[in-house]
Order: sequence, then C-alpha cells, then structure tokens
Amino acid sequence: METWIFLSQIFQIFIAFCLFTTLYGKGNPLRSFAEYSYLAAGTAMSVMWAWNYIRDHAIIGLQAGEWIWIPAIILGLMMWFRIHPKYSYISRMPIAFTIGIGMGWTIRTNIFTQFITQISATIVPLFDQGAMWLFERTVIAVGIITMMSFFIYTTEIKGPHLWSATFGEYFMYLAFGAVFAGTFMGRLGLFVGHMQSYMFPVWKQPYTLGIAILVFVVMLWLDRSGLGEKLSA
Amino acid sequence: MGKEDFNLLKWMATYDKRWTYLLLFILVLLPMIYPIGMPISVSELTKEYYEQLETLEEGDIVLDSWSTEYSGYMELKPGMISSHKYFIKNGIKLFICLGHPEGLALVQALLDEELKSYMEKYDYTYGEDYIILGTALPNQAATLAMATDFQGSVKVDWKGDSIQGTFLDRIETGADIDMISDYTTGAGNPGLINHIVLTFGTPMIQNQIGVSLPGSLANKDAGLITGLLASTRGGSELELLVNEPGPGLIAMDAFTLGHYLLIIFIVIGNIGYFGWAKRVSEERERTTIR
Amino acid sequence: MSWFFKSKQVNLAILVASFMMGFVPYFLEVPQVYGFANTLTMVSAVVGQFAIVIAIYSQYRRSLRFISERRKGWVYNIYLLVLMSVMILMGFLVGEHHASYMWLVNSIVAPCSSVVYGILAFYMFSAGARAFRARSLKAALLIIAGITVLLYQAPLTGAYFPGISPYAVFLTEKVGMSLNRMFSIAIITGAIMLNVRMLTGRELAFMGFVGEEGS
Amino acid sequence: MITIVESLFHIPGVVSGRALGLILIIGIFILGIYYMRRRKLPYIRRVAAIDAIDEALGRSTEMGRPILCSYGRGGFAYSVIAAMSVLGHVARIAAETDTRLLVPTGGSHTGYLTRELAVDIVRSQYQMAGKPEMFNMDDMPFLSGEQYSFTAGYIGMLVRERPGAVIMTGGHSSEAMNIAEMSNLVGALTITSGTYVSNMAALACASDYIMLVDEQPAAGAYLSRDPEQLATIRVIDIYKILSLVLIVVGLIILNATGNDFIRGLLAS
Repeated sequence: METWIFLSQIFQIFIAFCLFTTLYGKGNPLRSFAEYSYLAAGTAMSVMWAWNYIRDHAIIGLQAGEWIWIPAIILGLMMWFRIHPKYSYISRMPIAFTIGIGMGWTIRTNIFTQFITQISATIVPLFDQGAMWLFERTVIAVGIITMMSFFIYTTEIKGPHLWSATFGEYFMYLAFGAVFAGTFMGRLGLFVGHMQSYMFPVWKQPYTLGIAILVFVVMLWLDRSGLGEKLSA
Repeated sequence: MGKEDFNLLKWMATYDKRWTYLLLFILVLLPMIYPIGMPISVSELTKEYYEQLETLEEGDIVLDSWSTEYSGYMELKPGMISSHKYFIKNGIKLFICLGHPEGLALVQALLDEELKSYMEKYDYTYGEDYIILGTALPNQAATLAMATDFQGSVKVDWKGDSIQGTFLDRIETGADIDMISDYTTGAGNPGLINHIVLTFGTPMIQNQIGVSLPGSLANKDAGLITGLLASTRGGSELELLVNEPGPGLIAMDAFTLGHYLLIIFIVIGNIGYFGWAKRVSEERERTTIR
Repeated sequence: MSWFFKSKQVNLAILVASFMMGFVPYFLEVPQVYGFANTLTMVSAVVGQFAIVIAIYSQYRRSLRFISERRKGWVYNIYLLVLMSVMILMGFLVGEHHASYMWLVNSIVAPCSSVVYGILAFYMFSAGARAFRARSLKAALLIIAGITVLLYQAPLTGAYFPGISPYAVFLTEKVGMSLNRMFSIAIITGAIMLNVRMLTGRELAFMGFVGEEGS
Repeated sequence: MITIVESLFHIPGVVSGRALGLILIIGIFILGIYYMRRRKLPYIRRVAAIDAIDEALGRSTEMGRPILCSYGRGGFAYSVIAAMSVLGHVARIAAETDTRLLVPTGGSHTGYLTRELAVDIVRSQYQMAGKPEMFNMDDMPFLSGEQYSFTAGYIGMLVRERPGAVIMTGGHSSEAMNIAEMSNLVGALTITSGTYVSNMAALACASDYIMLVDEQPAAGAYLSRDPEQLATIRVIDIYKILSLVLIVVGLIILNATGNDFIRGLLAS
C-alpha cells in the first residue's frame, strides 16, 4: 500500500477519536484541533462546490453564447455588497430575486406533497381488505384527527374537543416511543458503520484500538492536570 | 448489607452517564474483533424495495442521487453497496448526481474502493454504463431545471467532459428516466419528488437514514416513493436478498448489542426510579416525559 | 441612483415578480412561459451560490479578530485560516480531483463528518436511559412503544421472536407515520402564511429592512 | 365520478390535476390578508410552554445565573421568525429582572441575516425597559457560519457560563440533541422545540420542556400580541380544521356509500 494512503487512514482514526472526546464533557486541545480542522476543510469544500456549480452553468453557458448568464453573474456579484454595512442595500435585489423564486416553487409543490397527497392517502376504503387493514387504517385516521385537535389554538379546548385532544396527546407519546427507537437505530447504525470502516480490513484493528486508548489516556491526563481547558479553544 | 442495597438502587437512579458511553464503545468494537454472526430476518419493507429493483430491465436508465454527507454514507453503506451491485450485475445504466459537497469523497469510497473489482468483473465502464454528473443537483432549482430540459441544463460530467454521445442523449425530460434511486439523509433533495415524481410519475426508491424514516414512510404510504430501505438494518437485509454478503451483515452483531444495552439501561433506570428516586422523592433526572 | 436599490417598493416589486415567475407557470398550460421560468430558476440557483463568499469573509474576519485580540484559542484560528486558504488554493490550482486535495478531504472531512452525527448515538442513548422511566401513563406508553421497536430492531430478537414484528411494524409504520403525516399537514399552512406576510411587505427583515430603516 | 369532479374543477388554461392546489394557496392568501387587516384580535389559547418559559426565567434569576436563548441557525424560516417573538419576550423579562441574557447567533450561511434582526429585537427590549446601558453586544456572539463550529461554540458557552435556563427554539436541526444533552449536564432548565418529527421525539426525552409541532409559533404569537402573527395562527387553524373535515367526510362518504367524491376532489 502507498505510504500516503496508509497515513491518511491512520490520521482519520486519530482525528475521529479526538473529536469523540467531546463525550467527556470538558474541553481539551485534541478536540479543538479536530474541530478546527473540520471547520477549515469543510468550508473550503463548500467554496469549491459553489465554484463548480457556477462554472458548470454560468461560465460554460456564457461560452455557449447564452446571454442570460450575464445578469445572473451581475446579481451574484451584487450579493457580495452584503458584507459592507454602508452599501449592503445593494444586495437586497439579488436576495429578493432568489427568495422570491424560491418561495414560488416551494409552495406550489409543497401544497401537493405535504397537504393534498397526505390527506388523500388517509382517505381509503376501510372494509375491503380484512380486519387488520380496517384496524390499521382506523388507527391512522383517528391518530391524525385527535393529534391535530390537540394543536388547535384559536378555540377553547372543552367538551368533546378536550377528549379528542387528550387522546391525541397520549397517542403522540406512543408515536414518540416508536420514532425515538427508529432514530436511535439510525444513529447507532451510523456509529457502527463508522467504526467498521476503522476495524476492517483486519490490519487496521491494532492501530484503531491503540489510537483509541492513547487518545483516551491523553484526554484523562490533560483533564487531571488542568491543561485541557487551558489549551483548548 | 441493607445499606449496600440502598446504594446500588441509588446508583441505578443517578449513575454518571459517561460510563454508558464507554460501555457502548466497547460493545460496538468488541464483536468486530470477535464476530458472533447473529441471524437476521428480512422485513416486508425491504422485500418491497427489492421487488422494485426487479422491475428494472437491462439498459434502463436510473437517476442515482447521492444526497448524503460522508457521515450518512456510514449508515447507508450496506444499502448503497448492495443496490449498486444489483445495478451493475443487471446492466442498468446509472447517472450519478451528488447533492452534497462531501459527495466527492463518496465517489472514491464507494466506486473506487468498494465496488471496483465488482465493476471490473461485470465489465461495467464509465461513459458507457454509468456517468457521474457531479454537483448537478445542489438544490430544488437545479432539479427542476434538469427535469424539464435535461439537455439544456446538463452539458458536462463532473470532470468537465461533454456528455454527448452517451446514453444520456436518450433523456429529454424527467419522463425518460426509468427510476430514481435516492440515498438521502433526510429531506435530502425534495426536488426529486416535487419535480420529477409528481410531474412525470417516475417510480422512486429511497435508502433513508433512521432519523428521517417517519417522513419517508408517510411519503411511501402516500405513494410518492415506491420502495424504501431503512437504515443499516434494511441494507443488511438487502445484502441477503441480492445474495452479496457485505458490511451490513457484519455490523448486525454490534447493532444487536447496542440495542440490548439501551434496553438494559432503561430497565436499570426504572429499578432505580421505583427503588430509590420515587421513594425518597428525589428525582434528579430531568425530562419532559412525566 | 442609490434610492432605487434602497427602496422598499422596488425590492418588494422584485420579490413579488420573481415569486410570480416561480409560482404561476406551474399551473398554466403555456410551455413557453414554463421554459422561461425554468431558466430563471437556474439563474437563481447560480446567484445563490455567490453567497458563499460572504460566509468565507465572515469566517476570516471573525478569526482575524480572535487573533488580533489574542482571545482564548487564537492559535487555532491561525491554523484554521492557513488550512482553509491552502485547501481553497489547492482546489483552484490543482483541481478537486488531484490526489493531494482528496487526501485532505478523506483524512479530515470524512471522519469528522461521521463523528459529529455518530456521536448523537451516545446522546440518544443517555437521553433514552433517562427519560424512559415509567413516571406516568404518558411515559409508560412511550416505554412500551420504544422497547417494542427496540427489540424488533435488534436483529437477534427480530429473527428468533418473529411474533414481535407485527407490533413493531405497526408502531413505526402506522403510529409513527401518522404523527409525521399530522406534522406535515399542520406546518405547511404556517410556511405559506410566512410567504404571504413577506409578499405583502409585512416581513421584510430578510432583505435587511430592520426596524424603521428603508424608504 | 372522478371525471365529473375534475371537469367541475377544470379551469381553462390550468394544468389538470393542479387546480385544487392553486385554489388552496389562493385561499391562504385571501384569508391571511383578511385576518391581518381585521382590527379585532382573534382568541388564542395560552400554551403551557409559556408557563415553562416564565418558570425557567424565574429560576435563573433566583439562582443568579444567566439565561441562554437561541432562535435557531437558519434563514428566515417560519420557525425562526416565531422564535424571534420568544426571544423578545425573554429579553424583556431579562431586562426587567436584571438577568444577563446570552444569545448565540450564526450557524449557517444565512445566519448573518437573521442575526441583525435578533440584535435589533434584544436591543429594543432593553431600551423599552429603560436600561439601554445593560445591552451588551458581546453577549450575542456570532459563532461562525458553519453548523458544527456553531454547535461547538454554543456548548462552549454552556460550559463556561453555566446558565440557569436554556431556551432553544426555532430552526435547530441535528445539533439540537447535542446541545440539549450538554445543557442538561450543566444543570440548566432546558426548553426546546422540535422542527422535525424524529428531532421532536429525541428532544422530548432530553429536555425539561418541549414545544411540540407548532406550539412554538403559537407561543410566539401569544407573547407578541402581534396581529399579523395571531392572524397567521388563525389561518393555520382554519386549514387544520379543513383538513380534518376533509378526512372525516371523505372517510364517511367513501365507506358508507362507496362514493369517491373527496378523493376525486383532492386529485383535481
């Protein structure tokens, strides 16, 4: 294996465990180092990402003779005036333009995906696919109706509305339990997958364990000696 | 003796949670050194996803959208690998669109490392069978533009080479895409549903992280997406279905132990609560759930 | 000339006009208008990308202030500026596909990005262990649903006790899903109402019209 | 049946299948403008979250610890605007009770825009309380435009300042869980609001009080007494009730008579 790739893989493990020391709950220089590295590299990548997009569309488009990109670039440059307090008003136009277009295309489709389709999918024939189907679909409809009634603010909650809202609240906690478990599965899966990439192929295992223990010990030492908080950012 | 019991119950109600962090670390790393090989079952959701894959025929064009950071890839890896193995094995044409700056690292991790030998085995080549369009779908606006006028909005691949003369010539609008295969960490790119699925009725399958699963389930129930692969668990089930065992199945040991550890600590917390905190009415742990 | 850029009315007019260009053509059967609206959409995507420079600028300014005032952690800010500048320069000079650029991406961004999300597994763990205590009926419902789904998700129990799976699937795919459906129906109107307020000129702070400023 | 409904809703020139969406959006515009112009303020329920906020503020003041209040790291989203009202309320009480208020800002590329509004709101609350000299810009630091250095800075503030209460509303995403657990660790009373379902479930466990779904805009509207925000809540409620009616009527008609009218309507 090439030395550079090997070094990269070792460095990955090191910087990851440095960042994991956050869990200890106190600042230390290892963590600050990892954090600032990430910030710098992440920001630099965002710059390249934006530049690529501008190049692939505006620059290549201009070369192909599409005049529309001239005002686009001017508007984009106007955006930069945002940083100067005195001339920041110049940036209002591109902001108005991008936000306006964005609002237009978001709400026109969100009303379908988030409102109409979701209601429509709740209205289904209940009786033609057996008892289980009837039960499930009833639970969904009742759940949505009662939970929603809990979140109505401009009428007073009393009478049947109160029953419905109370039931909805309990139903919501049942749902929270399920959603919490699903979320835990997701985060755990991510963590396991991440650790897997440091444990396989098998040659990595001694390095990973060694670095983990080293970082752990250094972190404890930094905390005990009081240097941790002092040297961190 | 009685005093010691009392202390144990108190500990159960008030232990320092950093011990649980350390335990979780150990329980995840340990089965990777000493694998147990626990069995798993395949859920209906994954079976449906696989059936969707089976509707594809050789030469069909799939929009392969990677709207995930590198971190999300850690969770979606088993599903991504096995889905792509299916695509490669069955000669399905892919054009890969990245939805996140970190997508660049994914190309290297997935195509250059995980799938390289597999692609060589089935003679799956760049330009002919798959094309990487790079940052083609950074947002809804770009997705909309691509869906309505493909040739007008996409001209080059990720390295700036022209895409003319490839299988992408066959695409004029979103209607010419046979399927969308989305790997996402949440809303990802809502433009895919809003501007391609809703407008052209293109089937869309999704590999979703656990956190954003409820939203995707609602979309699946409403028919907006046709197949859903849930988190690492779904990915490892798909590994079984496409008969290509990979990282997902290995992860399942750690996965099982992590879940059991949480359940054990929930039980410990409850014993502590009823045995100590509630009795001395000194509940120190604070939460909304009351 | 500057009144033109400053004017609330002019900017509001641009906002409304571009909203209309994004909104109306979708509903009309006029392909030409749709095509032009699409081009404008792409223009707006490109314009939006220019904003990254502002983010970079504020990052540099913040770090430089830390350094000049010798605030806690100023050394890290020097490191930040150097690494960021080097990477941006490399991106432009040797390109993103060059091995050296990819080396930095793979060595720094990939692991850190994984940790910041993966660490949430631990926080989820401790929050769950703390909150899942049967203090009331609400908490009990939470625990019942949570443990059922956890047991099902753990592959071992899922394989040996298939009896649990219909309950867990019901809880995630039906109960959890209905919560999400309710959520999406409930919040969509609020988002549109915010747009109504913006378009009628009542909520223009996003353009920098804060307080009494503007004409 | 569906075809009849479709022809009923077929507006010449409008793409078929999209008419209802258009009508619903126009409906929101009309209702919104109507209620915003109407002088009379609609009734609004006092959501329990407000008591929790007041309790948290009181606790901080008693303990002599600062209050930390954030409004999210996004741009001008609905939840962020609503969180600004909560921030205004917190700032007013902080000014009245001479409690120090910390407001971390930033966190995204659009964060510098929302920051200006936040500074303006807090400053004006101190002026209204007659204590403009108490307003301190250094207590509203801009913690970078990147999500995770914002989070790190936020956590740094928690650990250093040890606030008595943390009120984290508005547009926070995955970092919310990070902050909530750390805030619990430093012993602050934590009030949060979730912006998506799984975040809500996790935060419900991690925080002392959570504002669910859209309780936070409702709380914001209640606290601000701003007619436009109240009108917003009113219109939202009307649409919620509309959706409930559609579901109930649709289910009854479909299952009792086999008539697919409502679904046909929704597809038009």
